[in-house]
Amino acid sequence: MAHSGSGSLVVAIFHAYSGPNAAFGPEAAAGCFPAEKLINAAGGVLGHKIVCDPTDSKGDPADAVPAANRLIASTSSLVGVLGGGSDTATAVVPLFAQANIPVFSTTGQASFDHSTSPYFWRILSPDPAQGGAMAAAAKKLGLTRVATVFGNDSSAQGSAPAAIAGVTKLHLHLVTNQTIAIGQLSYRSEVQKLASAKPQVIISEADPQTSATYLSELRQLGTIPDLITDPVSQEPGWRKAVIGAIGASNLNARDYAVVAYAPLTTLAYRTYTAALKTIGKQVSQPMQWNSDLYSVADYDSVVVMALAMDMAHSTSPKVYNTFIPKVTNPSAGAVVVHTYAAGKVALAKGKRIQYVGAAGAIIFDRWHNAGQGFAIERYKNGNWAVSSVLSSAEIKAAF
Amino acid sequence: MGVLMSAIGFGIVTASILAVSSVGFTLQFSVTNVFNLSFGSVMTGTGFIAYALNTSGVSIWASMAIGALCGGVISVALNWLIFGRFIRHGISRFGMVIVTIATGLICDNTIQAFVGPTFYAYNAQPGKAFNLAGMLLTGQELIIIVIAAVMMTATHVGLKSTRLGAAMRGLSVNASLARACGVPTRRVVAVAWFASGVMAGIGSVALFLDTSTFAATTGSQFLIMVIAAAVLGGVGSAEGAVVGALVVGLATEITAAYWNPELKDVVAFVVLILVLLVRPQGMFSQLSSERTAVG
Amino acid sequence: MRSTSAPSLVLDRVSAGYGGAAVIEDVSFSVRSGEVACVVGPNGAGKSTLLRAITRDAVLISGRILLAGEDISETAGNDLVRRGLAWVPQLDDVFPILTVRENLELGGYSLDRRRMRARVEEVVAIFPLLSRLLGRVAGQLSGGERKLLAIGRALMPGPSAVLLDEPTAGLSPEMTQLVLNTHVEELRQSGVAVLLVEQRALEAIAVSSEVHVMVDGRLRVSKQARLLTDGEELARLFLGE
Amino acid sequence: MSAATQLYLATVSVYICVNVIASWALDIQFGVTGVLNFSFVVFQAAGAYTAAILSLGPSSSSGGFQRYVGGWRLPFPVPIIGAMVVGAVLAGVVGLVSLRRLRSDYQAMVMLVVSVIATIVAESQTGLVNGVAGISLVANPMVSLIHATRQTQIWIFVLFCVFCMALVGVVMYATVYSPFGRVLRAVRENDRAIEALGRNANRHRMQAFVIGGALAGLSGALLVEFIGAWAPNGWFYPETFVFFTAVIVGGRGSLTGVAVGAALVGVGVQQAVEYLPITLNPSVIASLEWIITGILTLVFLWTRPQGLLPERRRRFPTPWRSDAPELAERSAATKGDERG
Repeated sequence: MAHSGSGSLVVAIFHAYSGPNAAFGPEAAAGCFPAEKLINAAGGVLGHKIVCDPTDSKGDPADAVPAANRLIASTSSLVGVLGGGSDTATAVVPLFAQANIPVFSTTGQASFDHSTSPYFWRILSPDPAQGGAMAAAAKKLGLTRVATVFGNDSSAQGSAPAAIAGVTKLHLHLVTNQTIAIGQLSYRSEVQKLASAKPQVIISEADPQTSATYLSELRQLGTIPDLITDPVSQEPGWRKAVIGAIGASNLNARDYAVVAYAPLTTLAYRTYTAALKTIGKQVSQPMQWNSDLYSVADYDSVVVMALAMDMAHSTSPKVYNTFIPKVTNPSAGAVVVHTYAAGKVALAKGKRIQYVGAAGAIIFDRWHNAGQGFAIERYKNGNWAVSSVLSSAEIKAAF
Repeated sequence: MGVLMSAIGFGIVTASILAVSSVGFTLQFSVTNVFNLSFGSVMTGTGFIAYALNTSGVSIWASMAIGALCGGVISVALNWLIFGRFIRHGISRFGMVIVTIATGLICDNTIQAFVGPTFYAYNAQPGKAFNLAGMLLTGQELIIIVIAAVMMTATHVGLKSTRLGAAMRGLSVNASLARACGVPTRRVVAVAWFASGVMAGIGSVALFLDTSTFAATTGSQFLIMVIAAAVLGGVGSAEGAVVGALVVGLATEITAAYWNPELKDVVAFVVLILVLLVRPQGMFSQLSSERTAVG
Repeated sequence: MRSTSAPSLVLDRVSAGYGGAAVIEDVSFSVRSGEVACVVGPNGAGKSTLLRAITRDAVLISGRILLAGEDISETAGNDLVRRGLAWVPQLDDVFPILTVRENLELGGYSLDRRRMRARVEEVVAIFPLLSRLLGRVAGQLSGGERKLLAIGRALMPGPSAVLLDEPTAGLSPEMTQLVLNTHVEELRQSGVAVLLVEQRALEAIAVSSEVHVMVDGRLRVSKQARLLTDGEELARLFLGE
Repeated sequence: MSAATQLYLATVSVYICVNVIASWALDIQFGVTGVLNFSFVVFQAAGAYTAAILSLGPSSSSGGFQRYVGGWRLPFPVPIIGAMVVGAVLAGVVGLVSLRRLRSDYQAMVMLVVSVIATIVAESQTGLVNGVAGISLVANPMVSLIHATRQTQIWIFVLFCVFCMALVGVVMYATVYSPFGRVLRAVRENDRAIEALGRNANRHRMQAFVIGGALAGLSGALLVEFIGAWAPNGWFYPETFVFFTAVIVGGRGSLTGVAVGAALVGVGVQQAVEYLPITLNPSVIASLEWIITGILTLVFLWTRPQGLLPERRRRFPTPWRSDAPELAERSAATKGDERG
């Protein structure tokens, strides 16, 4: 684990690689390694190379805490962390913060909505916003008989209350509301109940195995109604499992993924995917993550760290941390850049910059939360495509 | 009534899958007296062998059959490599439980290291759903029920009317006397392990079809249900295992339909504990409580 | 009752024990076909170890065991049946969950299927009492019936010698008489060599032709049974005087 | 020494203390008394949850993002004592159900089932201990009493853990090598003989079980106050097996042996594999940890079942003949089959 070789700067990927959330690790790695590649190709940060270093949090606080402490102790050149998913963030974010290491987390937990930790940064919207957006999507699609089916895991339970509340606020008809135990061997009775409630649409989030089992049993009872899902359904593992259960055509015909809106056609995004193609050595089948917003956000996180270091003229985490919003938030006269290389050049010329990344503009509030708008995406011709964008008025109505 | 009938239908499907696995578990246990907590790993292993066959174009039922035979071989190999040796090494039954659980952990995690922490699904269509007296069952589920019924009948006939079956039953109650009768105990023990592996294989493919996705830990996750059904019926009794499977299958589905689906497994386990409080040997067991293991 | 046939079971200077320590030492005797020999002695004399030495359940340290003229000292426990040795353990002598017929059939496991069926009829002919028990489950038999089944089961493969380990243990006095006087006699008449190890010395001697008194792991006296009917002499031998 | 290195050393120290206490707790149940407790980790979890909800404020106060019962913000040492009490009571309840007349493998099965039930209940009853997400932001009531730098507070907590371990060690020593401890061993070796002496073997099993439950609760409390979070993923039933391996590797019934085993297996293996270079698939490392644990168990049971530092055997005055049937049985199982 001695990556602290001459002059390299370590960005830790601190996520689960094993256990139920084992997809978190590869997902974040698919963001980190392209950034590493592009930054180093542009000459590195202040003469240093960036190195991504995966550590398994096992998705469990009791395992994550010693792993985090070991990581901090054994990696003197640790400059930033991608990590602390919803499974471990509350336990490990304080540890990194205490060591003055900036943490870019993908947790959706509401407990970080008003985080006062100076080292905590969150690019993606928190879970409740996600839940509300899913309800808003049902309204927008004109689907009035709504069922909600959420797993009892922490990630799904983050967005479930807001989704259910949103359905009521929007005067939609909530025909049934199910919390299902994840990883069960069958859900036939739950499915039977759902089918007899005859929903037009199911708003749902659950892990791959649970969703696959549930939907396959639902299909056995007849046709599957429309589905409103969240970015989890864009994870390759989820799609693989559910397609195995109900077939690709069924899934693609029904699934409306409500995801943080990032127009994945920008220069920043194209730069990211071009680099993603080349990291097959570090991440298996990297292109499976090409439209995964968590990966995209993690890519942006590393670029932001590097730009902040350039702007601060320092690789010291404590120093560059305060420069993070200065390279992302809009300011008068700032040059909008979409890649690390462009940002580095602009900064070298003494200009102010605003990095608009692959996930879109990143505007941190005073609690270091950014958050995006939301769009409804559908899977067509081998890719996710935006079918409509939810306006902020539409989302607000759900709260 | 509709809800009850469909819950019963689902219960029968769960029970069929459970029954095949539970009888496999109990048969091997009754003959060898090894409480085999690595049974779930054999299930997972055969499930993945069937997956490899299935994804290379073999039909799911043929994959099930070939996978089941491989399961038998794996099961015999585990006994030959590990369990039998430990028994002849003089380990206590108590220690044997730990040996099997350690073996299960090693196998599961070796599988996991190869397949990774992701999910897999067979390439098979569940077929159209049939409505039988209010029970909605797919073609696939009906085939599973038929396979289970055939397996149970074959096991019953095999145990009751063949010499080998009599030898197994004899070995299960008195190993040293069976040896004194000239029963080739090691061969019979190997047959028991083989049969148990075959049933683990059939049970696992049926299970993985039913859950539609599976991972490296699905077999071991299901194992607790399998053992619950076996212990409920009385370990060592094949009929007991079938009844135990029915009780567990119906209890879970009826709980899910009428009460709280999240607690359906809990209800099955509480039934198990209550039965053991009243009858410590389980519902149908005829086995004496203290026997030594046979390898 | 003196028989002229050749010795069927021969023990030649046998020492045996468990895990290295000898429990019985230097035991020699023989049993002829159609003859009952009994081993008696006080508790802890090593009678059971003697049987276990023959059946491979105790470790044979030195000496030889011959059956019908062949050395079986190296034969594995499973193969003894095929070599013509059968035994009836003291406890757990039947398969309680099997029927009487199934017990008998399992006893003849080493025979081929047709021979096994025929042999059941032959054994029932030797022990007529078994005929009306065939359909019963062994676990539900009375103590005497159960022992009869155990003996019948041992006779199934057609052995040349049968070992009986305290067949009257736990039986009532009437049952003891029935087993020893009737069933053991029926067994002897079938022409096998019978080695009987008994706690109830006087009753055993009454049905035996040879008596071997064992004390502290050694044979103290071997005599023809008719020469040892005196209770006092026996008591003296038991006490080791 | 840098602050980070200090923190790492402190973490390892706390985990060693916690694992040693927990392994001793299992040892008194499994090693000394011979109960195959496959629900062990549940008692540790119960202690952790108890300490958490006793030291946290009401669940509504933190913005309602986590829901749990309790939340009384009780001062040190109440949460820790509460954890021990709950561990003991829970062990009593589980013991009442499973220590009855069941044969040892059924007992193991019931314990396994209890472990699974506990996980399902904790995960599905989200109002109880916040479901799958678990409880987080647990403050440490002991160190918050002391006004010092965070660094100093951590070392004070390490000292407190060492103190607890030493205290438990003294209590264990006094128990295990007392006449009571000898009775427990006798229960393990031959419960029928104990019953024949007019003692109730089950009552002794129960006592050992409850003591073990209390100590497991203590280990959980120390752990949660250090980590600050606790979730069902951390006490899934296979976790119990790590403690079993620690006891087997160290030496059943041997206090120093078990302590060494706990440090080696519970902390050493995990720390060691994490220093391995990560390959394409880091989940292999997690698998490797379990594989090593399983292999260690098999290797020790085969070559050195008495463990690294074996229990000092105190022979019971038994007549030599009582050994014979057991040996005979063993040789029957060993020899008879050679050519079958």
